Amino acid sequence: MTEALALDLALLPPGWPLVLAGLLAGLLPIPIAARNVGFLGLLASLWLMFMAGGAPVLEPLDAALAIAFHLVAGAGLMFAAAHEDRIAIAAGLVATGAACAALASRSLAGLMIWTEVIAIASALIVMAGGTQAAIRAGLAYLLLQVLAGVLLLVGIALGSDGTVTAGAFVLLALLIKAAAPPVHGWLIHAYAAASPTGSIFLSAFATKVAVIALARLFPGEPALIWLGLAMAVLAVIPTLFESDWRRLLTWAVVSQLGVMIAGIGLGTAEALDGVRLLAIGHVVYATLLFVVAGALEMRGGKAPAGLRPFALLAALTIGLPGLAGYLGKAVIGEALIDAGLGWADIVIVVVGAVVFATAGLRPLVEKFGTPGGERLSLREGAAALLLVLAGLALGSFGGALSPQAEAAFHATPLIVQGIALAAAALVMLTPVRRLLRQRPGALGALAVPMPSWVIGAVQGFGRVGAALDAIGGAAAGLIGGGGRLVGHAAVGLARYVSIGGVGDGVLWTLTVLTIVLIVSFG
Amino acid sequence: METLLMIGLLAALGALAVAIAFMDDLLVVTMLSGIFSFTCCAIFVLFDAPDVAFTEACVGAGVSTVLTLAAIRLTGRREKRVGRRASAVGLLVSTVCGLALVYGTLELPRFGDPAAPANLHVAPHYLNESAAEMGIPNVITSVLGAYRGYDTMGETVVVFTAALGVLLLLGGSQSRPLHRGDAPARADRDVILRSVATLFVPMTLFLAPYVQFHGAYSPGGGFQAGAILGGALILYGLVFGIDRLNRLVPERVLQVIAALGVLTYGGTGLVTLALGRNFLDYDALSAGPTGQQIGLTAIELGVFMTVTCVMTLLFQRFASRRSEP
Amino acid sequence: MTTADLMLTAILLPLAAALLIALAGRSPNLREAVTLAAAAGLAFTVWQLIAGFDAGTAPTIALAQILPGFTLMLRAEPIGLVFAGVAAGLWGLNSLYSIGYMRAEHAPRQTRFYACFALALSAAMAIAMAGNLATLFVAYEALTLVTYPLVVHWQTEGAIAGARRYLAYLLATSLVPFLGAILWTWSAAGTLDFTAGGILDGKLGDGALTVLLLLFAYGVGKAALMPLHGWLPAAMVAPTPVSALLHAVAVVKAGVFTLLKIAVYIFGIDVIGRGVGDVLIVIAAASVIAASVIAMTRDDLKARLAYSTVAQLAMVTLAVAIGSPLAIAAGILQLVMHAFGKITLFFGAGAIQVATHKKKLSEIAGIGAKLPLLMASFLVGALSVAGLPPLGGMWPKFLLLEAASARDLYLLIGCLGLSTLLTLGYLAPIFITAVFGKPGAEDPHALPHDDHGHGSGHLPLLALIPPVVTALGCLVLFVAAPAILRFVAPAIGLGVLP
Amino acid sequence: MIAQNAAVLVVVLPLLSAPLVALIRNPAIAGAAALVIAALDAVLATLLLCQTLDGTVISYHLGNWAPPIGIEYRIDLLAAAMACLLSYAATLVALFLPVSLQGAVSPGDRPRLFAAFLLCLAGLVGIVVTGDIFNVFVFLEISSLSTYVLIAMGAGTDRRALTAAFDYLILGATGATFFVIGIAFLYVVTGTLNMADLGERMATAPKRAILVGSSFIFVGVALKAAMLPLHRWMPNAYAYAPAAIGTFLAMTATKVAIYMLIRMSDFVFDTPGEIGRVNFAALLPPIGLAMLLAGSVIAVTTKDLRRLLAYSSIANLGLMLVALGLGGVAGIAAALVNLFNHAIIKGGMFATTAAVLHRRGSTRMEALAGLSKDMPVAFGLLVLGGLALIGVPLTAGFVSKLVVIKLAFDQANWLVVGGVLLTSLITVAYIWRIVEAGMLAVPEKPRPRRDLHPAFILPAGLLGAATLGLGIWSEPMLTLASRIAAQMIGTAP
Amino acid sequence: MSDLVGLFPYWAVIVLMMTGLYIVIAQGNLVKKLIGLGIFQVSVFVLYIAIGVVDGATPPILSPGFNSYSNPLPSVLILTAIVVGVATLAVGLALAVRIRESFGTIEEEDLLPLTMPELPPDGEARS
Repeated sequence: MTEALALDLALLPPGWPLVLAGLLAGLLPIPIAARNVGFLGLLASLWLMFMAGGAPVLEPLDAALAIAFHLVAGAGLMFAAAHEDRIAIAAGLVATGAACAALASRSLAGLMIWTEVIAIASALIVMAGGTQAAIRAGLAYLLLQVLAGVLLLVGIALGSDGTVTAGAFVLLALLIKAAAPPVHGWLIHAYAAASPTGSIFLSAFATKVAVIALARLFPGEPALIWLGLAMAVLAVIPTLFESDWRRLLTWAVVSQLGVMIAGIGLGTAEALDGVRLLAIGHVVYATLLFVVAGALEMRGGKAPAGLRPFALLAALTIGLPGLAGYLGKAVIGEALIDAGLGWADIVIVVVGAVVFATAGLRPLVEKFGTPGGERLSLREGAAALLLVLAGLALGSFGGALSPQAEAAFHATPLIVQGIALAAAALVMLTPVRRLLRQRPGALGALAVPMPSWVIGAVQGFGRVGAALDAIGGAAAGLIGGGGRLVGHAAVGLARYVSIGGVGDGVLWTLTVLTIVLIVSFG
Repeated sequence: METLLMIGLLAALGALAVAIAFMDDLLVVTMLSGIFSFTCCAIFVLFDAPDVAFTEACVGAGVSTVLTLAAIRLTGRREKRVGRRASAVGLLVSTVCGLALVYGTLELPRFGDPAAPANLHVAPHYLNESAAEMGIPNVITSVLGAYRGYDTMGETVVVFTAALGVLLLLGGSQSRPLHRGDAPARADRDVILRSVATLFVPMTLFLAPYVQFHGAYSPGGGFQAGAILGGALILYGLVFGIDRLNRLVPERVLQVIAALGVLTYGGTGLVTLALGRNFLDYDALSAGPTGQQIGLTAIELGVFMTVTCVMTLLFQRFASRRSEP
Repeated sequence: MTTADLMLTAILLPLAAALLIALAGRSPNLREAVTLAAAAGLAFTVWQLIAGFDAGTAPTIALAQILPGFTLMLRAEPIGLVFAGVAAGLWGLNSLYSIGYMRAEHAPRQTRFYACFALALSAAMAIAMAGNLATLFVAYEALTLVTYPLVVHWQTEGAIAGARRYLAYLLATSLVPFLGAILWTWSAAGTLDFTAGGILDGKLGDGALTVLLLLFAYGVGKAALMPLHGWLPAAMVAPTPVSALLHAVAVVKAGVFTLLKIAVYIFGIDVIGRGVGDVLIVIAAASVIAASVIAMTRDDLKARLAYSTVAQLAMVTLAVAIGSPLAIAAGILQLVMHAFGKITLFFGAGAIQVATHKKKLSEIAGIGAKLPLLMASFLVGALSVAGLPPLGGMWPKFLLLEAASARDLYLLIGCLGLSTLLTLGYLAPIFITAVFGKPGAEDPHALPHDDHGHGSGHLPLLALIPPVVTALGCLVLFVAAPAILRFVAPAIGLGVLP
Repeated sequence: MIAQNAAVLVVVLPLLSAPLVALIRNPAIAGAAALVIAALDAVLATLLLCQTLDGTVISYHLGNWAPPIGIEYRIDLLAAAMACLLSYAATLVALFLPVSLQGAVSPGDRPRLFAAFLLCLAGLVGIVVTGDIFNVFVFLEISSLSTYVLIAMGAGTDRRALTAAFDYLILGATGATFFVIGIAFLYVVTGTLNMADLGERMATAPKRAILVGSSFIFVGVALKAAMLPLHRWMPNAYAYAPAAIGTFLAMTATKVAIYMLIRMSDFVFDTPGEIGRVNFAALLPPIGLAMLLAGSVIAVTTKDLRRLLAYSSIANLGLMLVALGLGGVAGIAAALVNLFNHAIIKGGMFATTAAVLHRRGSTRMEALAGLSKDMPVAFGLLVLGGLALIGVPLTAGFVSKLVVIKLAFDQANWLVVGGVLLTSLITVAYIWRIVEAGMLAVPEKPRPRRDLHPAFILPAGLLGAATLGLGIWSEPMLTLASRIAAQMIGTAP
Repeated sequence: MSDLVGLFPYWAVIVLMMTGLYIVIAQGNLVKKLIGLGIFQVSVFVLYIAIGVVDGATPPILSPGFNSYSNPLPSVLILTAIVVGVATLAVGLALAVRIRESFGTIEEEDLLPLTMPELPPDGEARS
């Protein structure tokens, strides 16, 4: 493994211009320069990856994902630049680059390295939210991701003697990173706590890389089907009741990740390609949704002119056939049917429809009621447009990426999807939706309070430390006190023998003589 | 008879020592210690050591006592008696130690045993050969001046060192000359004393050279003669006043002569060295016993000079010191 | 120059520099120029040594014989050269930083400061190139003594007490257990020379060897193995460049380096690996965790970093105790990586102090905005220390995990994992508070910045460049680690690397 | 001629010059004379060392009377080396003796003081070179008497010098008398005073008398060697004597007593390391360890630098005794290495202290404040000596400790190993009081930079250099010591 | 009985020694101590001379008609020792005088508190 890693390191990973650009952007004191550096980095990265002979490194689907990452980054950059969010820009660029590198990495070690970088960058993005909650969530995010990284590292280390445990460690690590329950809480809290800009970047990279890694390492792991489905269902329920759009979106993200994991669990070639396609699509539409939601949030909930069309497009991108979100889900569904798990197909379709309804349609209906927000800036518009176009492109040409994609354009999935979407629209566009009463932080209990736990753990260790310290202090005091006591006694004794009148000196002399005499006689 | 005398004298010594221990008047103590010394002299005579008895009489009983008295004048006569914690322990330890030593003596050769190793190994050489080698009858003088002449030189230096020390401590910048009139009670007003002293001092002046030069034949020698002459000068000082003694033999003169005494002794050695022989090898001076006798005479002279002057000097330093702080 | 000449140069150059510095005391510029020149010269010399190193022809230089069998001699070998390289390389940076720091703080007694610094480097070089335990001991003691004036630099009451503690711990451990262990070794093996494969195998029973190893582990007080770590936090009374020196360049590093040398060349890696080091494994692992959790309780930045050092360097001890080539390799890398990481952190803490006059975690909320580059460096350093990729710090952690798994020490694996998290647990808050914290939010008593006068926010360039460079170093080392491994592999019997 | 008679001249030269020096009125001339004489004596001693280096034992018959009839000077390598130590110490001290007396002793008294100094030297050398046990006593008295007086001369700066001298006088006289009593007991059963002869004849002598005699001698010498608990005279003597005299005593007085111990155990009696038929050697390590501890512990609490150094000397004497007690060639060699090295180290420190006293008028700890600023050289020398006392490598002190510990290790004497190692720590504590007092304490008022008076530079510097030099290049000292030890064991009956 | 007589001088000497030392130990007055020391030393003289005695012999002054002499060597040694004793006494007394002048007392009890090592230096030169 050391050897493989060494080899990995010998080549510059794809995406390095982005990492560099990110670092520069973070440190350059001028905001404009930071942004432009970011764009330059994006272009350079793309050029290096696809036009300078770097392409063969990536399979088509991975390449598409990489491009999607770049697009997301570009969109995020535009959006972020509009809001002068430098740390988010820098960290986002780094994360993008790392995500590309992770995709290109052929070794577990390489994967581990780049996921760590993504994790660190993402944690920074979360914390850049600036609120107390963001910082706590960010710290929890960091520690959990690092925990996952450590598990991965342990897995790799154990892997050197080829035991089964090694695999378990790696799987566990990747599941944490993919926000599988019961450790999905970090994602909910982190994304929600991040700034709007931050959440744009966050939604794209970390989990997708984990999913891709799972797809590569654990295809056909049956347990994952169940896990994935449970995740999808469990996470979609809160979307029905959550009123905070971005928080709602985070639940939707988890839900969609569940779908992907289920696909990985199935493990057929069709399913895996579906997972990849869904990942690509999800990157696009989730980001788009976050852009829209972010833009709205930035204006305090007052809708600016020109945002509503984007919201509509975003909603459609989630599931409308021909747009980004549909393709992957459909292919996975077909694969499920092929594997005789038709009921599971129903589940994912329903979940998808619910997401479409709750994340896309309902906000469209309800959130744009208060106009008067500041006009949508050119950059925000450009960001959204870029993503919309990306979704369109993927939906249109996505089929070319994989031979399995054709399955999505069979009648069955189209019909099923159509019915589902229609039903969703029906519910959401009519007052029926009012039956689902919404409030912020609804069903929060489902979003396991991870940050509190993590912070609690940290504080707990701190308390242990304080206790240890106290014990050490007490021990040192005791030893010191004892030492002083012995010292004083020794000094006293020595002084008694050493200091005094000459008469005593002679007495000592005589005593010594007596002792010596008696000893020598004896 | 001798045995009984010995036992009696030794017992007297013990009694005196105990008495000294329990007296708190230092003047009395000093006098007792003088008596103690004299008793010792008697024992030494009894033990066939007239030379030692002679010296002890001059030095131990005489000079020491006078010096102590002179010192007591300066330090106070009464001892402050305080119950000392150490005394009980001291008594205990002394007793135990004494008993241990008594045990240790049990295997010693008996007193007066002619077959004791000490009497068989080196001493016979002195007794048997010194007549031929030295040509003088007093073996003690032979041993002192020739066989162990180097020890004696060391001894002379010790005496000189004492003088040097007392000069450093009480002389030079540390001297506290007597004010006019506060000299110690002058005894020269006492007619009897003065008369006796007038008689004694010249007599001792004659006695000293006799002891000096007759040392080869009878008990005596440089030490004794020096002590006698020194004692005479001290007596002179005691009776006629320290000022007159100081004028008679100024400190500087005494110091020079004392130094010269040491140098005479050492010089003899150096001369023998220069003559190509070992240090203090009197054979270098002349062949046979003559050389030895020349050497002995020279070194005895040196001893005499040093001892006389040092004894006087010591007394001078104590006696001519102002007592009040 | 021959290798022998180079070795002597490496030791004598800083020594001569110390002399010149003392002579140039009147002119600060000249004095500091001498320091920098010497640092450059030393770095070049050590680089020459490393580049030209050839195990086959490495000479032995006998210097003096203190007792028959207790000789002073030098011999270059890979582990020592790595240590020398780190120390020599970081000296220059530390000097640059010192200039920035000390001038900004208007510190007194700077001549003594620079001279002692040079002396410390000379001692460190001698430690690195020691050819036997005797030489190593001598240089080790010298290092303790010449760093004392550095620690006590401010000469305040606190500084005196701290320095006293520093000295007491280091001298006490070195004069009793360390010297005792050396003599025991000498008595048992009849030699003190560093020999490949060790000199003790078969000379003492495993029980005795275990005791001896513990004597060494605690005797080398500089390694700060708990519970004899107290000197390290106490020594934080020193000026920050000195703390950086203590932790990163010379003192603690010298300690763990000594342990490495003893493990490799006195005990023999295999000997330790067969069970002799097991007790030490437990102690070292406990030390790692305990020091980490205590670090979390420290508000003073430097104290926090000090406990961090205790924890991180216990890992080297741990590596020694595991006793396999892989573990030793991990130890060596940890020595290098921690050097760069921790010096970055200390530079950071010192720079914060220079710029804002703040020393405590509870005071630094929000200062990061003014010092982006510094905080970025700090972050990199922290992550490297924690062992996250793609920073050098990952390598030793990883190799340790591998070594532990090879010996089926699962509990240890858990400890190591936990330690990474704990490391972040105590280091991340510094960065987070500084960058994301709201001034005054956490400490209601914090004063507005302007009250702190001239220092606020201004950071001399000389205090900024070094941390940036070392942070980059952490990155570079991630890539360069295999090269280091290849360099030391023959010495420790590590399998072939590409 | 001088070469043949060097054996006796080395004693006689200072002995006979002393009266002359005492007569000189001009203190400057007297001081110079004392220096010249000490230096000449050093030349003579060196001559002796050269003559004995090949293993020759010089037997010089005083008065040309063959032993045991007459007194013999018997100079083996040990005696010659000791004579060198003594005379070189005297020379170095004589260099700054006049300067250090400024303000303490009035000029008029100084010539006599120089004379006493020479007598002290002569007495000590006399003890060392003689082969006759009673002659030892005579010269012991010469040196002791002059020492009492020299110590009392410190009264100019501290009146406690007087009581210190008096205490030493009582104890010293008691010890010397013990020695004479011991001689009596030995003489009564052997009939001889020549040490070599005595050794031979003791084999057939009654045992109990030998026991009593050797016990007395042992205790008498132990008193002079400041062996615990008979050390009470020593700190006061060193601390209150004029600084230069303290230096000389620290370098020589107790060393000579240790020499006597070695000599008695070798020359007179059966086995090296044993005195009489009793294995006193067994007593030495515990006594030595107790001294190490007690000396160091008190040194930590003292408030005066010279007193501190004196207590430290007790600790170091303890180390020598420990080494001696370990026995054998190696033990004696180790003791000798310690003896010489300690003389050098402590001499350097005392000389530097004298220089400090000369400038500051006090050696109390608080008087040292600011020393590193205004007397950097002196401070450096003090620290160097201190490090040597601790046993820091590259100093002579390290070699000293190392030989002892190594020996104890080889003999698996863990008590000694532990004790010696542990006391190093206490040493650190008291040495660091000096460092902190000199470097860190803030003086009440800044002083101008005035370093050592030139007179001190050579002696303090030389001793400092030797401290370092013998720490790095210890071979000559080790060779010398082991040669001496081998010779002693070889000549033992 | 002969043993008793034959050893009696030694025992007497021992008693003297111990008495002398006891005075030094137990008596606080410095002059008294010196006197005690003197007794101690004199006891040694007696010891030596007793060693040299030979039954029925005469003092070692050679003269015709006698052929048994006592041992001369102890006498010689003691001559030396006596001188040493007086020298020591003289220096001791001089010291006692100076102590009395400096401290105002020569009693050990009174001197101890005045000579504690902790006290600051009190030089005569300055006072």
